[in-house]
Amino acid sequence: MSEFTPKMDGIVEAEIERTTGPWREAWRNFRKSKVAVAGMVIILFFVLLAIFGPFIAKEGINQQMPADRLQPPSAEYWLGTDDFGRDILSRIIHGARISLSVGFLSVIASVVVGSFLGIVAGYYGRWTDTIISRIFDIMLAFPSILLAIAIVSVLGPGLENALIAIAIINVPNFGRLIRSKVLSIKEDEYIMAAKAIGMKDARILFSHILPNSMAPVIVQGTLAVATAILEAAALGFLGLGAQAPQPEWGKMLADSKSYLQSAPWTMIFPGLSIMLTVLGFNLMGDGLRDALDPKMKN
Amino acid sequence: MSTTPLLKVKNLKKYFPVKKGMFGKTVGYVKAVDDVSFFVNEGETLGIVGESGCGKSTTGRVLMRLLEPTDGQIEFDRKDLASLSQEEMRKTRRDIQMVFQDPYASLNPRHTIGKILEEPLIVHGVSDAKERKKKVREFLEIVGLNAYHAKRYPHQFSGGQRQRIGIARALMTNPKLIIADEPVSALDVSIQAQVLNLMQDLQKEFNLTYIFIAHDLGVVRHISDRVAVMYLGKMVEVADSEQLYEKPLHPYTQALLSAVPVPDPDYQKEQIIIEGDIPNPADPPTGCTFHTRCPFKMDICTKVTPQLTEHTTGHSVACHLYVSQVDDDIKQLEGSL
Amino acid sequence: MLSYVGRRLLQLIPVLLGMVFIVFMMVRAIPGNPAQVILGQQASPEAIAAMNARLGLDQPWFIQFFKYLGGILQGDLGESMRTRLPVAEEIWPHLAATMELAFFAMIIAIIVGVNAGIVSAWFQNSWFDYIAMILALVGVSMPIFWLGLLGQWAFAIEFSWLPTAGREQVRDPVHAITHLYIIDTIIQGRFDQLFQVLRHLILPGIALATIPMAIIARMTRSSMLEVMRSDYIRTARAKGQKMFWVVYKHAFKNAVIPVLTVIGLQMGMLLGGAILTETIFAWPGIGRYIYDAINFRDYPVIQSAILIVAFIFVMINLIVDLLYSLIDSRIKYD
Amino acid sequence: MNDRNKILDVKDLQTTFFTDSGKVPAVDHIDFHLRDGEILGIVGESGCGKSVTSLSIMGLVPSPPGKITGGEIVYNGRNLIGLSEKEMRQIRGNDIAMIFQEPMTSLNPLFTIGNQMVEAILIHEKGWSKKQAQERAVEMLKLVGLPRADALLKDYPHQLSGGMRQRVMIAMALVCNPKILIADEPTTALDVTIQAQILKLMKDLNVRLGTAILLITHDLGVVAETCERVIVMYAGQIIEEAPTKLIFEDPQHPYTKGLIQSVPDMRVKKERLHSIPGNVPKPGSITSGCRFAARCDFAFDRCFQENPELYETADVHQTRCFLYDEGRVKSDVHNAFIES
Amino acid sequence: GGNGSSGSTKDTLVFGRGGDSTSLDPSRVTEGETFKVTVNLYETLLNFGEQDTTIQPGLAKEWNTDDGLTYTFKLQEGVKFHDGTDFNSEAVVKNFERWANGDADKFPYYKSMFGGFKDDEEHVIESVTADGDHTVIIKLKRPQAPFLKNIAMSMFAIASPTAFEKGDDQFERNPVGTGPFKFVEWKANDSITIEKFDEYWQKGLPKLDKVIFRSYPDNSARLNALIAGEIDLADGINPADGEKIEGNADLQLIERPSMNVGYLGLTVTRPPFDKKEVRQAMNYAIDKKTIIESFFEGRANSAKNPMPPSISGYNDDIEEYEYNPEKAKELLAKAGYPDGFEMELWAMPVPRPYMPDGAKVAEVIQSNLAEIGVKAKIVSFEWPTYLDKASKGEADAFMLGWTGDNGDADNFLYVLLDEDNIGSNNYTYFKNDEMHNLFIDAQTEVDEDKRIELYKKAQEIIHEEAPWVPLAHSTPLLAATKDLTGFVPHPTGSDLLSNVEFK
Ligand SMILES: Nc1ncnc2c1ncn2[C@@H]1O[C@H](COP(=O)(O)OP(=O)(O)OP(=O)(O)O)[C@@H](O)[C@H]1O
Ligand SMILES: Nc1ncnc2c1ncn2[C@@H]1O[C@H](COP(=O)(O)OP(=O)(O)OP(=O)(O)O)[C@@H](O)[C@H]1O
Ligand SMILES: [Mg+2]
Ligand SMILES: [Mg+2]
Repeated sequence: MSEFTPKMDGIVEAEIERTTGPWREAWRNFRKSKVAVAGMVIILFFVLLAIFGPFIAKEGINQQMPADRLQPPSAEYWLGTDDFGRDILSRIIHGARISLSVGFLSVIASVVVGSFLGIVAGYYGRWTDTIISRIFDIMLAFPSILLAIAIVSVLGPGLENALIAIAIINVPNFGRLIRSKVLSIKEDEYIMAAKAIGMKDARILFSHILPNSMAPVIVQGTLAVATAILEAAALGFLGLGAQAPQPEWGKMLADSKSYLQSAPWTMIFPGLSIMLTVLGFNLMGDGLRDALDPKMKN
Repeated sequence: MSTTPLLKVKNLKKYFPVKKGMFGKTVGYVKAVDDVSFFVNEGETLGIVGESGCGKSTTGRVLMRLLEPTDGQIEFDRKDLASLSQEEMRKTRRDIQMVFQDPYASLNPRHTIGKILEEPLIVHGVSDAKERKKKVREFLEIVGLNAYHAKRYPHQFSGGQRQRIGIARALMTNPKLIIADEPVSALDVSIQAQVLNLMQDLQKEFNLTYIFIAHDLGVVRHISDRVAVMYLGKMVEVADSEQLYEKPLHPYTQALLSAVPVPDPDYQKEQIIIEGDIPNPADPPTGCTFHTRCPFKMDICTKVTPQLTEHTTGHSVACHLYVSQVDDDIKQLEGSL
Repeated sequence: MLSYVGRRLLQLIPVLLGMVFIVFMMVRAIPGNPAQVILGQQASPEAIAAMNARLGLDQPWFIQFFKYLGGILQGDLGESMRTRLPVAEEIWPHLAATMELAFFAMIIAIIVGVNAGIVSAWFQNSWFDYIAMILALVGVSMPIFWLGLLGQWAFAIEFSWLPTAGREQVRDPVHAITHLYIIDTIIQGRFDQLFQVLRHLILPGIALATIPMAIIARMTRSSMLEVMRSDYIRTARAKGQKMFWVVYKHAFKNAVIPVLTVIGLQMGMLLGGAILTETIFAWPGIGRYIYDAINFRDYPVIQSAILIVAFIFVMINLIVDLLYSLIDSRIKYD
Repeated sequence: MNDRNKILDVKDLQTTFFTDSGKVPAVDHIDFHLRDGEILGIVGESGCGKSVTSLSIMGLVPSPPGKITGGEIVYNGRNLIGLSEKEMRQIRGNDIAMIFQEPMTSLNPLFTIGNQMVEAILIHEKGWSKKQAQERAVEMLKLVGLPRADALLKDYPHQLSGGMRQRVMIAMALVCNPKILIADEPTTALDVTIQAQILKLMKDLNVRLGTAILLITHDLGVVAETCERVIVMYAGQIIEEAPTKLIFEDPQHPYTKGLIQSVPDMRVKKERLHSIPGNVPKPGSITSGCRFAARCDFAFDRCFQENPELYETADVHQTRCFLYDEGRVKSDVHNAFIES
Repeated sequence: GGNGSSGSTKDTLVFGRGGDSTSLDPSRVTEGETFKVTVNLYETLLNFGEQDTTIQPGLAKEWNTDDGLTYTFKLQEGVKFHDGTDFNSEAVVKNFERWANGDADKFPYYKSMFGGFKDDEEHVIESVTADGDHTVIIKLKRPQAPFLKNIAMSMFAIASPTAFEKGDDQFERNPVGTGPFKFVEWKANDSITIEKFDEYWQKGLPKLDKVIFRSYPDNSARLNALIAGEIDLADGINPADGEKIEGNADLQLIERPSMNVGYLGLTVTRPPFDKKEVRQAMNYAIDKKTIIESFFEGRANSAKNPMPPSISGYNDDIEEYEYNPEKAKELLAKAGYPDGFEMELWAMPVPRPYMPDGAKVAEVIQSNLAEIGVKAKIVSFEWPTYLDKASKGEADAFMLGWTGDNGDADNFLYVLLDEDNIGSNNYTYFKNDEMHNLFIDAQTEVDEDKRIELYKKAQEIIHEEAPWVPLAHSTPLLAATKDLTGFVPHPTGSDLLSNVEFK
C-alpha cells in the first residue's frame, strides 16, 4: 500500500502559510493592537513594581516620620507623604503587590472552581446542570458588591477574606461562561468527528472541549482581574478589605479621604494607581479578546 | 465489485421531539428520517441526494449512531449496529468512518494536523508512537499533502486541503465504509474536482464503500453507482445512477433533474418547474409528502403514503403513479396470456 | 405571553427560595449578636437575653427560618430590630432614593453610552471612535468612589457649582409623598425644589453612571459593528436610504438586544451596588440601608432588603426578556 | 445585440482593501460594460472579486478598509466614482438596484415586509403618500408571483421561506423601476427547485420590464441558462469575456476551459473529472505575472513575469492569456489544447 | 456655598451629624444620636449644668432629700406638652410607672440605672407618688449615690402620657414632650426636622424656628457640606480638619468639653497579659504624645486614669507611666519575655469621639511595640463583631473607649473595670476584690467626700495593676458657620439648642 501514489494534484508548498500554532497566531494578532500592547506595558510596569519595587523602596513603607507628616510631593518624597509621614510612593509600590495578588489569586480561584462547576454542569447536564445553574442564578441575583460585603462580614474584614469574597462572587461568571462554551463546543462538528472516530467521552472533554473553551476564559479572566482589583479597592475603601498598615490602594484612599482638600496628593495617587492598573487589564483583556476570540462580544 | 450488501438498513427512523414549555413537554416530532430502508454493496458508492432539510445528514449520523435511531435495524458486516452497546459501537466505529461537510468546523483548531490524524489510532489502540507517526506521514502523502504538514494547524490550510485532511482522518483506521456528508459542497468548483478524484482513487485503492451525501446532482451522478433520492425524511426513489438520471420515475426526481442548470447553452431540456416550497418537516403533508407540489397529484396521494417498491430490477420508487401502473402492467400481462 | 410571564414567575420561586435561605443563613453566620448591638455597650447580660427572646433569636434556626418564610409568604417582611418598624414600610423611602438616583444615572448612561457607541461604530476607527473607546475603557476602570470624591472636591467644594451631598436642599426639604422627589416636587408644583433635586442628582448620578455608560458604549459599539456588517444593512443602503436612518433605524434596532441585556444587568447592579456612591454623597439609599443593617446585625432588614433588591434585579431581567419579544418578533414566548 | 446602448461602462476599475496584513487588490483593473436590457453574467470562484465589483458599482464598498483606487464607472454618461454620498443615494435603488446572495439575511428581520418595501419606495418617490406606496408594493409583490400580497405586507421576513424572501428582495429592488439590477449570487443559498423558480422569474422580468441584469454567480450552469454574455473573473481580474454560447463552445483561457471541464456533468458520466491543480489564490498573493500561471498547464516563462492583458480574440471575445497574444499563432494554441 | 439658603431666613439650623436616630423615645434606646434630638424635644426633672454634669433644676424647680431615701420634687408650673396637655405630677408618675412596668428589653437603661423593674429585688425605686398637682415624691429602697444624676439623664425625659398611652411603637415615631422644639418630620437615614414650640414655658426660647438634623455618615462629607454652606453645624469633625477650619474665615471650630477616655485594654486572662509586668511594660512602651499629636491633632489630654479629670473623684496624684521603651523592655525581661512576643492588636473599625481614628492609632502603637520587640498584628472586625468578640475576651489587646453618661465616677470605674461587668463592659476581665469592695461602698455612700476617697483609692489599684493603657481624653470637635452663636456643647454629647441663634 505504501507504493500507492494516487494521481494527485500536487500542492504547491508555498501555498500553505508558514505560521505556527493558534497561540502564536494569537500573540501576533495581539501584538498588532496598540491598545492591547499599551495595556500589557502598564501591567508589566506594575508587575515589575510589585516584584522588584519592594527592593527599590525597601525603606519606609511603614516607617512613621511624625515630623514629615503630609508633605506635598517634593524631591525627597516624589509623591508626598501621608498622615504618618510615610512615603506615599513606597506605599504605592508595595500596594501594587497587594492589588495584583488579590486580582490574580482571586481570579485563579474563581476560574478553577467556576470551570469545574461549569464543566460538570455543561457536560453532564440533567439535574447536576439544573442544580448548579440555579445556584449560579441565585448568586448572580445578588448585587455583587453587597454579596461581597456580606461574605466579608461573615468571614471578618481582612485582605484574605476580601480575596475569598471576591473569588466567590466571580465563580458564577466563570461557571456560566464555561458551561455555555462547553454546551456550544459540544455541538461543534469536530466533536462529532471525534465521536465518529470512536473517541471516549472523557478524552473528548479533556482533549477537545477544554482547550477550546480556554480562550474566552483567558479573556474573561483578564477582565475579571480588573474588576477584582476594583472590588478589593472598594472593600478596602469601606474598611472591609486590607487592614492597617497594609498599603492597599483602596485603603490608602479611604485613609486619606479627609485630606482631600488639605493634602490632595494623599488620595490622588492611590486612586490613579488603581485606575491605571485596572485600565491596563481592561486594555489587555480587550486586546486578548480580539486576538483569541474575535467572536466573543463584550 | 461484489454484490453482498455491506450495510443493510431496514425501516430506519429518527424522530426529533419538538419540546415546549417549562417541563419540556413533547408536542410533536420532526420526522427527520422516516421509515427508510436501503442497502449498500461492498465496494460501491451509494449517493443520497435531496434538498436541504430532507434528512440526508441525519441518516448518515444515525448509521454511525452519532444519533440514536428511534427505530429500525442497521445491519453492518452481519452485526446489528442498532443493538450494540455504546462501548461495542465505539469500537465498531473503526470500520465506519465519516467525512464532514464543513472543512473549517470539523477540524479542531487547536490541534496540529499530526495530532488530528493520530487520534483515531490512539483511540483504537495503536500504542506505538513511532508507528503512529509513520502512518500519519504515509496518509498525508496519500491524500496529496506532505509529511511535514503534520506540524501545521488547520487554519493554515485552504478548504480543499482541509477536506483532504478530513479524508485522511477517516482513512486512518482502515475502515470498510465511509459516510461522506456533502464533502465537496463547501468547495470551489476546481477544488471540488480534486477532492472527487481523490475519493475515487482511494476507493479503488482501498476497496472502500461510500455513502456519498450531496445535494448537487451532477456530483452525485459522477461518483455514485447507485443513487437514492430523499424528500422530507423519506426515500422516494432508488436506482442505479445510470437509470435514475436517464429515466427518473418519481415526479420529484424528474423535477429535481430538470431544475439543475446545465452548463451548456445549447442543451434543450424539458423544464418542469415545481411550484411552492418544501413543507415544514415538523408538520408534513398527509399521504405522499410530495403531493403539495406534485404536478401529477391524484386523490389517493393525499391519503395514502406510497411505499418504496421495486419498479424494475434495481429501480425502486415510492409513488402511486407506478403502483397503479404496475398493477395495470400486471393486468395487461395477465390479459395477454 | 401572559403564560410566559406566569411561568417565568414560577421559575423564580426556587431562585427566590434559595436566596431567602442563603441570605438567612449567611446573616446568621455573621458574628455579633444583634441584641448586643441594639442595646449597646452598656447593656447587661439579662437585658441581652430578654432582647434575644423578644427577637426570637433564642429559637433554633430552622424555626426562625420557617417563621420568616411564613411571614414572607404572607407579605410580611418582618420588623427592623433596631427601629422596630415594619421593614416593608421602612424600606420604600430608601428604595425610592436609590431608584431615583439609579434611573437618573441610567438615563445619562443610556443617552451618552448608546450614542457614543453608535457613532463609534458608524465611524469605526475614526478619531471619535478611538477617543470614545479609550474614555469608555477608562470609565470601566474607574474606582467610582475615587471619581465621586474628586467630583465632590472639584465641583462642590472648590467651585461650589453643585451641592456636596444629599438628595435635596436641607433647609428646604421636599415634602415626601412618593419619596421619588422628582415626582413629588412636580405633583406639588414646586419647580424650584425640582431644580434643586436635579442639581443634587448630578454629581452622584454621573459618578454612578460612569461604569454603565462605558459598558453600554462598548456593548453598543460591538453590537452595532456586527450588525453593520450584515446583509440587510447593505440592502438598506442599496435602496438609497440615508446613512443616518440606516444606522439609527435599521442597524440600531437589530443591535439593541445585547445592549438591553447589559442595561438590565447594570440597572440591577446600580440598585444594589450604589453603596459606595451613597456613602460618599450621603444618599439615603438602599445600599447604605443594607450596609448599616449589616453593621447593626439587623437580621430582618438585611434579609428582606437584600431579597427585595434581588427580586427587583430578577424582575428587571424578566422585563428585559419581554422587551426582546417586542423588538424582535422572532423571539416568541409561549 | 451590439447596437444596444452601453448603459453601464466600467473602465479600469480598481478596488483595494487596506488591511492589517497589507493591501488586497480585490478588484484589479477591470473593464466591462452592460448594455440596455441584457443579462450579463460574471462567474468566478470564491474570493475572485465578484461581490466587490458589484459593491463598487453601488458605491457600497465597506470603507474602511476598502477603497476604489482607480478607474471609472460610467452610468448614463456620469462617472459614479467621485459622486457625493447624496448623489449616490439618488442612484441607488432608483437607477441601479441590487439583491444579495442570502435571502435569509438580506431583509431586516425586525421590520415588516411592507415597512421595508414602502421605505424603498418613499426614499425615491418623495411626493407619494404611504397609501400609494403600499399599493405599489402590493403590485410589485404580485408581479414577482407572490400569492396573498396584501397580507404579506404585514409579515416579518422570518415568516417567509427562502424562495419567497428572494422574491420579495427582487420586488423591492424593482420597485422604482431601476435600469440595472445587480444580482449577487441570488440563488446560491436556495435549493435547486427554488433556484429554477427564481431564475425563471428573473428572465421573465428582464423581458417584461427591460431591466438590464448583472448576474453574479459561481455556477456555470446558471450562466449557461440565463445569461447572454459572460465575464469570467479570476483573482480580481477579468480573464475572459464573450457571449455565453462562445464561452461554452470555445473557451479560450486555460482557466475557463479547466473550469468547464471540472464540472461534473449530469447528463453523462465522465470517467474522471478534469481538475485544476493547486488552490484559488488569495487576491494580492500573486503580484507578478499571470495570476493563473502557477496552476496553468500551458504556462511558460513569460507567464511568470508579465501580466497578460485582455486580448481581443474575436469581435466579441476577449481573453487574458499570452496564448492569444497577437504574436502567437492561433493554431499553436489549438494544438496545445488538443494535446492536453 | 453654592446654594446658600434659598429663601429661608437664618431661623433654621441644619445640624449635620454622623448617623440617624433609631427612635425618638429616649427611654428605649442607649444610643447617642437619639439623645441629640430628644434633648430638644423633652425635658427631664433635673438638668445637667450647661457644660458639666452638676445637677440643675429642670422640670423640677426644687428638690430635696433628708435621708437619701425620700426625694421631694417641686415641679414647674404652667408647663405644657406639645400636644396641649398639661405637665403635672400625675404625668411624672405615669412616666415612672411606664418604665417600672417595662422590661429590660423595652427600657434597657432604666434597669442599668435603677437596678431593675417593679418587682425586682434590685429595683432601687420604692415608689413614685404625686402630692398635689406640682409635687412628686420618690422613695428609694436604699440610698443610691448617683440617683439625682440618673434622674437628669436624657433617657429619663418626661413625655406626654396621652402620647405614649397610644402605644410605644406609635409613640417613638411621634414624640411629644415639653421641650423647646416639637417634632415635625423624620426621613429615615436622612433627616429629622423639629420646629419651635410656641408655648414653651421658658419665655423667649427657643431662638431658632427650626432645626434639621441631617445625617452624613462620612466625616469628610459632613465637613464638605459645612464648607459648602449646606449645613450650619457639624458634629464629629476629624481632629485633622481642625486646623483647616480655624483657617477658614467663614467657620468656627467648637470644642466639646471632654468627658471620655480612650484606652487600650489588655485582656488579663490571656497570656502574656496575665502578668502585671507585661501590662505595665505596655504602658511604658506606648508613645501617647505622638499619638495625640498625630491623630488627635493635639486636641486631647494624655490619660493616666480610666476617667477624665472633670469628674469628681479623679485622682490627680497618680504618676503617669512615662514613655520609656527601655523600662518596658526591662519589665518584659522580668516577666520572662526578654525577646518580646507576638500578639494581636485589635483596632477600632469606626471613629468614636474618644478615638477619631482607631486604625491609625493602632499603627502607631504597633510601631511602638515593635521597638520593645513585641510583634503586634493589627486586627479589625466590624464594630458589632468587634464588641461581641472583645466582650468574650477573645482579644489580646483591644482599643476602646467610653463617654460618660452622667458624669459620675461610677459610670466609668465600676462599669468598665468591676468584676460585675465582666462579660459586658469590662472587656479586660480584670478582677480585684479590694477594688470591688470600694465600688460597692461608693455606690451607696451619700457623703460626697467619702465617695471621692473611695474612688481615688480604686484608681491607685487600677494604676498599679494596669489592665489598661489609658490613652487620651479627647476633646471632640464640632464646627459651625461663623454667625452661629449660643451653641454650648455638652460633654455628654447631647446639646440643647434653645439658645442658639444666628447673628
Ligand atoms: N438535533 C436535531 N434536533 C431537532 N431537529 C433536527 C436535528 N437535526 C436535524 N433536525 C431536523 O431534521 C431535519 C433533517 O435534517 P438534516 O440535517 O438531516 O437534513 P439534510 O438533508 O442534511 O439538510 P442539509 O442539506 O441542509 O444538510 C431537518 O428538518 C432538521 O431541522
Ligand atoms: N471587508 C473586506 N476586508 C478585507 N478584504 C475584503 C473585504 N471584502 C472582500 N475582501 C477581499 O476581496 C476579495 C474578493 O471578495 P469578493 O467578496 O468580491 O469575492 P466573491 O468573488 O464575491 O466571492 P464569493 O463567491 O465567496 O462571494 C476577497 O478574497 C477578500 O480577500
Ligand atoms: Mg446536511
Ligand atoms: Mg460574493
